Amino acid sequence: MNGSNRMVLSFSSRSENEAFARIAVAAFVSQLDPTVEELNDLKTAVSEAVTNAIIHGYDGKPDGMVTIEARIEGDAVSIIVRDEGKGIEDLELARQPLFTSRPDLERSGMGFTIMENFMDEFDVSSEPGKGTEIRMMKRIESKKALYN
Amino acid sequence: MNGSNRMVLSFSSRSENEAFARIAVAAFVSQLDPTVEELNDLKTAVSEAVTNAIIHGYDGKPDGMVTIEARIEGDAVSIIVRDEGKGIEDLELARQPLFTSRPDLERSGMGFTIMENFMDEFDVSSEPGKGTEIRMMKRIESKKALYN
Amino acid sequence: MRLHEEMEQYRNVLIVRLKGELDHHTADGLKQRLEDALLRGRATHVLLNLSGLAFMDSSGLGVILGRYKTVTARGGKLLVCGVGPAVRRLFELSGLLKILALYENEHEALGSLEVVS
Amino acid sequence: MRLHEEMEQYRNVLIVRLKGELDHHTADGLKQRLEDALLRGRATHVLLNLSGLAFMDSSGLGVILGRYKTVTARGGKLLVCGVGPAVRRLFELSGLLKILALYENEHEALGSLEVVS
Ligand SMILES: Nc1ncnc2c1ncn2[C@@H]1O[C@H](COP(=O)(O)OP(=O)(O)O)[C@@H](O)[C@H]1O
Ligand SMILES: Nc1ncnc2c1ncn2[C@@H]1O[C@H](COP(=O)(O)OP(=O)(O)O)[C@@H](O)[C@H]1O
Repeated sequence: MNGSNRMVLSFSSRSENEAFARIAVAAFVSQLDPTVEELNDLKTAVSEAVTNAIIHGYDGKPDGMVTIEARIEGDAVSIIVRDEGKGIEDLELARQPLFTSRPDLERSGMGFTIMENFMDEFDVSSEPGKGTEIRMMKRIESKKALYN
Repeated sequence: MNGSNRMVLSFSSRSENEAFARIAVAAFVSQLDPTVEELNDLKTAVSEAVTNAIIHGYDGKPDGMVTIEARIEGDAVSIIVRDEGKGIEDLELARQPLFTSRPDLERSGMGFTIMENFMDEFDVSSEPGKGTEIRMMKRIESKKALYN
Repeated sequence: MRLHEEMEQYRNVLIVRLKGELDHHTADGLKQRLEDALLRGRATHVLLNLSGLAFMDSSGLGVILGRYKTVTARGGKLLVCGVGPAVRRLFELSGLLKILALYENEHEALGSLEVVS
Repeated sequence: MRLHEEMEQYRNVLIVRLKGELDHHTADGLKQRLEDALLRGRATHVLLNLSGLAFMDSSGLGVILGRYKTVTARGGKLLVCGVGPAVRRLFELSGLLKILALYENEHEALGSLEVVS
């Protein structure tokens, strides 16, 4: 593969799109021939970021748009998940393990911790009233020759 | 489901993304619980449109972007496939069954005919030098209650 | 793939076998169905069999922790079996591993209760 | 899922069993491998078994028509078996149904050749 392979996916902030987002990212990354574990890590991190955009960014309202950008360069997958939702006031607090602003929804407060642990690089930026952007990167070790 | 569910997907004009595009559209539409045949019709039509954008629109160059827009409204799936490639000079000729400008690539000239036959609505618009847009719609008959 | 569950009452234990994907979209329905079953039935303990889960994220941690609270508040135990490596890692990260009673399979989990009660 | 094929020479017939998805991305490689096998081997006829195909679009029609031309130009026959309803519809739409020799399975296809040659 010469050059990079890129995709941008935007979809309505509906919970039924969480599974769709995972499948789409997994299908895009499958060209690197990741292991089952690597694929599961990626799907979990994407699921956390997309769920956060839907629940927290858009407060469960279905008319927002969530955007995923993915890029494959060599053996590295970069993923950005972005919303134009309400943003995060205190990023340091939000990133604490077990912190959640929505215990009423039985959130575990583990989303950011999981993204950080399951990916090789992780960063959040957010502007209250404007939205939130998650940037993550993971190296896929098991790059084998493609069949075709 | 109240209101419509929407997605927009753009990706590099690389042939390895043809399968990715089919999987993404199938995963998005799966919430309508289509039959295997309906899903196959959709995947085939999307595959034809995306392949055309890659081969003809961008002449096989991998640095263009192909965009798919899909919307679910009730039991109808609308799909737009768009490229900013070289466009089509003679649309009437291009839509003839068995017409292909690339017999050297063993193209069958059946892409447009298949899209027209496999979908309920189909339309092409194109501007030479600007790009091509395919608009298609299909009703999914087998809409059953969602599990969750 | 969505989430399905199979529930079975065995003595005073509600056995719940999950199949499919447990995420935010499917977690809400599961929570409701579990709470309903606990209210209606006469189960003291709950045994969650996760061996059929193809995917789980932190929304699953939330549902499990929530049921842990309901069940222990009523004097029962929440037992979990069929935990694969991916879910185990989520339990570890979140500290749930320390409070949950994990077993290999349903047989071992049910056996542990017979000794206790 | 990508495309794989299994090739087997049976008398003067090259049997090709396709598995996976036949689209533009996988068609180019298949074309090369089939042409190579035809050049190297001593097969007169080609039997394509499509029963393992999970997906095919018009790029598949192109490869099949191309091989039909190569094989008939050399005086051989192109036989096809294991055609599901989806692929059959593509053959119908394109007119390939009229020129291809379709059979239920490999046995019937090979049997038809024994009568002829
Ligand atoms: N996209 C977002 N938009 C607004 N707030 C967010 C977003 N993502 C996370 N947050 C805030 O950060 C907190 C911690 O997030 P996380 O670790 O994923 O836990 P949880 O989702 O379980 O609450 C959330 O409770 C929420 O207040
Ligand atoms: N996206 C596109 N951009 C430019 N030309 C196109 C595009 N799609 C189709 N065409 C033109 O229309 C012709 C017919 O297309 P189609 O019926 O799909 O057959 P095939 O792809 O097998 O050539 C193509 O050969 C090409 O000349």
